[in-house]
Amino acid sequence: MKQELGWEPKLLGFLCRWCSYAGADLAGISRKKYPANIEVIRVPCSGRVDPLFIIKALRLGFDGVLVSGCYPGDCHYQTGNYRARRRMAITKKFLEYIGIEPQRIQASWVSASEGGKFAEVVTAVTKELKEIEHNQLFADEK
Amino acid sequence: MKNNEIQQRLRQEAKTLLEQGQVEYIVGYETGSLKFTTTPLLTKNKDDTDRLIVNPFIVNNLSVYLTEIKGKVGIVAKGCDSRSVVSLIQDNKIAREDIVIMGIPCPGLIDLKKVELLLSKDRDELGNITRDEDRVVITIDGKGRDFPITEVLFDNCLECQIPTPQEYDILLGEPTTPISGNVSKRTNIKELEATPREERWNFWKEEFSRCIRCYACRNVCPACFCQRCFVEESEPQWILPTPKWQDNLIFQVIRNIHVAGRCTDCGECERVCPMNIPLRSLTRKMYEIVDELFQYKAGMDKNALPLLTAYEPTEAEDFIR
Amino acid sequence: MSGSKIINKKDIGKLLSQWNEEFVILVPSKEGDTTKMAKWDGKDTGFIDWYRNTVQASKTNFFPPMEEMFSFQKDKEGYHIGLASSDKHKQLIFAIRPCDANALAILDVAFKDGYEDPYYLSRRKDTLLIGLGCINPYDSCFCTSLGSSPFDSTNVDIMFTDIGEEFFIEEVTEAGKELVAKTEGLREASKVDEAKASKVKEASYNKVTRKIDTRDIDKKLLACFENKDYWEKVSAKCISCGICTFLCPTCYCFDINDELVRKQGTRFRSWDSCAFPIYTEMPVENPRLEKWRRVRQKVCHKFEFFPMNFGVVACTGCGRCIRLCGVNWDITQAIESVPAII
Amino acid sequence: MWVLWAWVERYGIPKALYVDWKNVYVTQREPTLEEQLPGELPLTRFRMACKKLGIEILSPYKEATEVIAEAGGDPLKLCYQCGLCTGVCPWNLVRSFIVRRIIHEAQIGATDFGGEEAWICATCRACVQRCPRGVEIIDIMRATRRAVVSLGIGVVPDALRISAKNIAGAGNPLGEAPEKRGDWAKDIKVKKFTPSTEIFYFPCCIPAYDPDVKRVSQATATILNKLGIDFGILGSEEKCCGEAIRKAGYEDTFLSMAQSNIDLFNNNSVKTVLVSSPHCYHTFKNEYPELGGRFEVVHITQYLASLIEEGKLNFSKEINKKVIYSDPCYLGRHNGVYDEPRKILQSIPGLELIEFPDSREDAICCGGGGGRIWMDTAKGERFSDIRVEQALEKGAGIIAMACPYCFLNYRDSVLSMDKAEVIEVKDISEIVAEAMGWRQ
Repeated sequence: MKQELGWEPKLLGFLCRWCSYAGADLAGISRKKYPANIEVIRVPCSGRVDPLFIIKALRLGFDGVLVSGCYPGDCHYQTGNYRARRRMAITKKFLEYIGIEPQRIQASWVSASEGGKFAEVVTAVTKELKEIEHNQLFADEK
Repeated sequence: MKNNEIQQRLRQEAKTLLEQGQVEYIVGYETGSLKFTTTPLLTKNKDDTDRLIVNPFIVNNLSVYLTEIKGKVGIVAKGCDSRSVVSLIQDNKIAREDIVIMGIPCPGLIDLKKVELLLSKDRDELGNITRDEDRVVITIDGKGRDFPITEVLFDNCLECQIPTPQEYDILLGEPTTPISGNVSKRTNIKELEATPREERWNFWKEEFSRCIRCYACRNVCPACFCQRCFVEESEPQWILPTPKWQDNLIFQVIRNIHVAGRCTDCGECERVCPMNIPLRSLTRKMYEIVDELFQYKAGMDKNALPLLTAYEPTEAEDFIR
Repeated sequence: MSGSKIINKKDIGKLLSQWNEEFVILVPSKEGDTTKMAKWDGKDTGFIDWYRNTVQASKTNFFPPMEEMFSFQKDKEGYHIGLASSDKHKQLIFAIRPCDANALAILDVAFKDGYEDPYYLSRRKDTLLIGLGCINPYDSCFCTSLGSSPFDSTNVDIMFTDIGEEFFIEEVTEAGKELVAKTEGLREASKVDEAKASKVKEASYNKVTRKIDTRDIDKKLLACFENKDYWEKVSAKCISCGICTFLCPTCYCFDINDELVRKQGTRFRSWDSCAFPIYTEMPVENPRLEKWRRVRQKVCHKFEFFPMNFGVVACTGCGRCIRLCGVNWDITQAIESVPAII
Repeated sequence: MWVLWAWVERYGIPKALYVDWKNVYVTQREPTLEEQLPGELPLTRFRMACKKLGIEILSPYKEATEVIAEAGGDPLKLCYQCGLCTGVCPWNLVRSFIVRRIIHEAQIGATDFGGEEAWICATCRACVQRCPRGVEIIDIMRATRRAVVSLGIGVVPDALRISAKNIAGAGNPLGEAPEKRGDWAKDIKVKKFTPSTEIFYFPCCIPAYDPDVKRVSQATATILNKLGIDFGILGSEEKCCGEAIRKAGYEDTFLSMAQSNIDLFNNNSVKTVLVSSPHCYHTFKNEYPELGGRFEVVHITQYLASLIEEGKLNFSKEINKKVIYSDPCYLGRHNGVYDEPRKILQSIPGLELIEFPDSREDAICCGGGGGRIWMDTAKGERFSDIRVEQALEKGAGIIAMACPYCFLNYRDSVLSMDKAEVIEVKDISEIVAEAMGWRQ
C-alpha cells in the first residue's frame, strides 16, 4: 500500500521529568528546530516506563516510541535509569524477534542541559521512522 | 544408578522426611491415569510415598506448587525444576529452609508428541517405551522398534546445559552430563530469525489467532507467580480477556518479559498448550537474550539478585543514543 | 434396519462435494498442530485415516471462543447498535463423534433454559449432524459409563459406521432420511453388511476400558459437598487453568467484554471458566477463591447441579479433560473416589 | 411417646404433627443399615412411631423458608448473585457481612435462623436502592426475623427482647411510664390536642423520654409557639410508632401499637401529624394507611422549609459555624427527602453548609435503623464513628441531625472519641431555635 506522500510518522516520547523533559524544555526555550512529530508523556523516571506502555502505544497507532532518561549516574532516584536500561535492552531485542521494526523502539540519554541533543535525537528518530513505512502491525483493528 | 534404584531411595527418603516431621508435604510424581503419563503427587500422608516414581516421563515442573503450599515441603526436582526453586528463593517467594530439595540428575525426558509424530500412532496405541542409555525401544503391537534417544527427547532437554540440580539437600544418583551435539526440531528460533520481519510478525499473528486464552502456559509456569496478573486488571484494562490475536500476542510478549531471568527453560508452557502454539520459540529466545546480554542464567545462585533488579555500571547500551 | 445404505470410502470425496452444493461442510481438519471441525477445502478426505477425535469439540462451531455480539457507535443523537452479521447458511458437520453430538444436546438444554440464546441457537438450528462411530476410542474415553456408546446415534441425523472398506449408513432423523434420499452413489446395505456393522459396534463398545459408576452420583456429591478434606485432596494438583473447561463439549460459561476505541466499540462474548479465581470475584468477597471450592464446583456442576435441575449428567465421557490436562487431573478418579453416603 | 400414645388412643391417628424443635425426631446416633440404603437420617423412636402410623411431621423450617421466599417475592427469584448489595452495605466498612449469601440462602430455603447474621442489618436501604433486580432485601431480613420471633426457631438478641417487652408494656422502648410521656413539655406552654387544633405534634419516644434528646422536642415546640402555630400533643396517650419493632420481627406488637395509635388519631380526628423522627414519618406515611390510618404526615424539616418559603420563618441571630448535614436513611433513601433540611440550614445567616464525602443517596447509615439502636454494636464497628471522623476532617463545627436515632449514635461517637469541645451534635430544630434567639 503506497502511503501518501505527505505522511508524517507519529512518535511517542516518554521523557523523564528530571532530565529529558527539562532538556526538551531547554530545546524549546533556546528555539532549537526539531520536527513536531513527537508527543510527550512526562514520566517520573525512565524506569517507570513499562514494556506494556510501549506495545500498547504501537497498538494505538504510533509509529515509534522514544524512551529518554538521565545519563547513568545522574538519576534522581539513583538506579531508575540503570533498571530502564536493562528492561529496554531485553524489550527491544525481544520485540525485534517478534517482528516489530527495530527503528520503532528508541532510547536515549538526554540531560537537562542538552537542549541541542534532544532536538538532534528527535530529528534523527523521525528521519529513521520516515524511511520505514507506516505502522501496519495492528492495522486490521478498527 | 538405574531408575528403580533411584525410585526406591526416593521413596525411602520421602518416608523418613515425613516420619521425622522435617516436612509437612511431599511433592513428587506418581503414575498417571493414562499410558506413559505421570501426574504430580502432593501428600502429607507417609503411606502415599510408596506411589512416588522416577521414569522418563516425569515432565511437570513441581515448583509451581511451592508458592501455594504453606509449610515445609519436600520436593522432587530435576535440573530445571531445582533452578526454578532457586529462582523463587531469589524472589523471596519461598524460604530456603522451608524446602527440602530431592534432586534428580535428569537424563532427559521423552516427548510423547515427538514419539507420536515419529510413529504416526497415538500414545495409547503404543505397547511399551523403554529406554537404555542413548537408545529407546518402542513396541507397537508386539514389534519392538529402536531409535536414537535424541529423536524423542524434549527440545529443552536436548539443549539443556545443566541437567544436574545445583541446589539440593539430597542428590538421588550420580550427576549426569548434558546431551551433546543435537539439533532441536520444533523450536525454530534460528529459522524465524532468518525469515524477513513481515513474515515473522504474520507467523506469530497466525499462531496467536488460535490461542483460546486458557492460561495453562501461565498457570503451569513457576516463574508466573503474581497474585493478580496484568491480564485480569480492569482499571486500566491494558488488554481484553477475549482471545483476539492482538491481545493474545501482547499477553505472551509481556509474560515473557515478566519471566525474563526467572524462566529456566523447562518447556512446560509449550507442552501443556492445547493449541500446540510453539511457545518455547519465545521463552527460549528470551532465555538466550538474557544470557547473551547479561550472562545471566536463571536460578543458578540463590543469593544473587533477580535479573531486572540488579544492574552493572556499564552494560548493553549500544542501542541508546 | 430398513433403508440403510453403503458407500465406499473412496467415494466420500464425491459424496461431500455433492452435499457441498447445498450445505457448508465442516470436517475434522488440522489447524496448526491442533484439530477442530473446519470448512472442507473441497478435496482432502485424508481425515478418515488420522481422525479419532478433534482437540476442540463441535461446541466451538456453535459457541466459539470469541464472538462479536454487536458493535456500537456514539454520536450526537446517542448510540447506534449494529448487530453482528449473522451468516445465515445451511451447515453440515461430517464425522461428528457421538459424545460431541450428545454434548450438543446438553448445550441446547442450557442455552434454552430461561432465555433462548440467539447466537447459539440460530447456528444450531440449520445444521445437520452426520455422525461417525468410533472404532478406535482413546484410553481416556468413558462414554459407555454415561449411557452412551461409541455408536450412539440418538443426537445425529445420519450415522456412519466404518466396516473396513466401506461405510454403513443409517438414517436416524427425518432430515437424515431426506438427505440420504437425495444423494446418489449409495447402494443398499445387505444382511452381510449389517452383520459386519453390528460386529464392529460390539467390538468398539468393549474397547472403551475406562468406567465410572454414575448411579445416584448426585446424591453422593451432595452428601460430600461440605467435605473439605476430600476436595482438598482431589484438587491438590490442579493448577486452575482453563483447558478442561474450554475444551469440554458441555461447558457453556461465558464472559462479556466491551472493547472501546474512542467513540465506538464492540461487545464480545468469550469463554470463561469456573477454574479461574476471578470467575466469582464480587464486591468485598470471592465465594470461590480457594482451589478446592473451584474444583468442587467444576465436578458438582456437571454431576450434581445439572442432573438435579435438568435430569441429565452434563458429561458425555469424551475424555478431553483427561488427555489434554497439563497435570493429568482425572475426573473419573475424582468421581470414583467420592465417599459413599454415610 | 406416652403423650402421643394417649392422644392417639383418645382422638385417633392425626394426619400431621407440627413440631417445634428439630431434635424431637432426628438423633445424633449412627444410622442403621436400613436407614443408610435410602439415604435416610437417623430417626428417634418417636419419629419412627409417627412414620409407622403415617403421621406427617410438619417442620417449622419448611414453613419459615416459604414465608421468607414469599417476602422476597418474584424479584428474589431474579437475583443473579452479583454481590452489589454486599458491595454497598456499610457493614463491610467495619466487618464482613455477606448480604449476597443471605439472599442466596433465602432463594434455596437454607436460611440460617440460629445465626447472628439475621440481626445485623440496619435496614438502611443502600442495598435495595442499588439492586439491579429490585430484590427487597429489607423485607427478607424482616421475614427472617419474624420467623425467629414467632416460630421460635432461633435466638432473639436480649437487648431486642427487652425493648420489645417495654414497647408492648409501656408503649415505649425505654420502659418509662406512659403517663410521663408528655413531661418533656411541662415548662413549655403546649396545649393538649383537640379535634379543632390544626397540627398534631408527635415526638418520637426518644425525644419524649431521653433527658439528653428532650432538647429536640422542646426546641420544636418553642419554634411552633414562637411562630404562633396552632398545635397540640396528646402526651400520655401516644404510643411508639413501632417502625423499628416491626423491622425487628415483632409483627404482632407492631400491629397492636399501630392500632392503638390509629384509634387515638381517628378519635381526635387528627388531620396532619408533625413528626421529629424519620422512622415515625416512614411508618405513618407508608405503613399506617393499610391499617386504616389515613392522615397527612409532615416531617419537621419539611414543615420548617415550607415556612421559610412562605416567609413566615426568619432568623434574628447569626450562627457563624461550619455545619455538616447527615442524611438519615429513613428520610433520604427511604422517602427521598434530601433538599428541605439543606434549604433550612442554608437560609440561616452566617451558617456555612458543607457536605459529607458520601451524602444524599450514598450517605452512610448511623447504624441505628431496624432495631439496631437498642442493640449494642461492638466498639470498632460503629458507622457514626466513621462519619464523625469525616466531619472532623472537613472541619465541621456542628453535625446537623434530623433523626433522634442518629442523634443518639453521633452523640455517643463524639463522646467516645472525646471530641465534645471540637464538634457539637445538634438537631436541625435546635439550630433553627437558636437562630430565632432561643435561650440555649
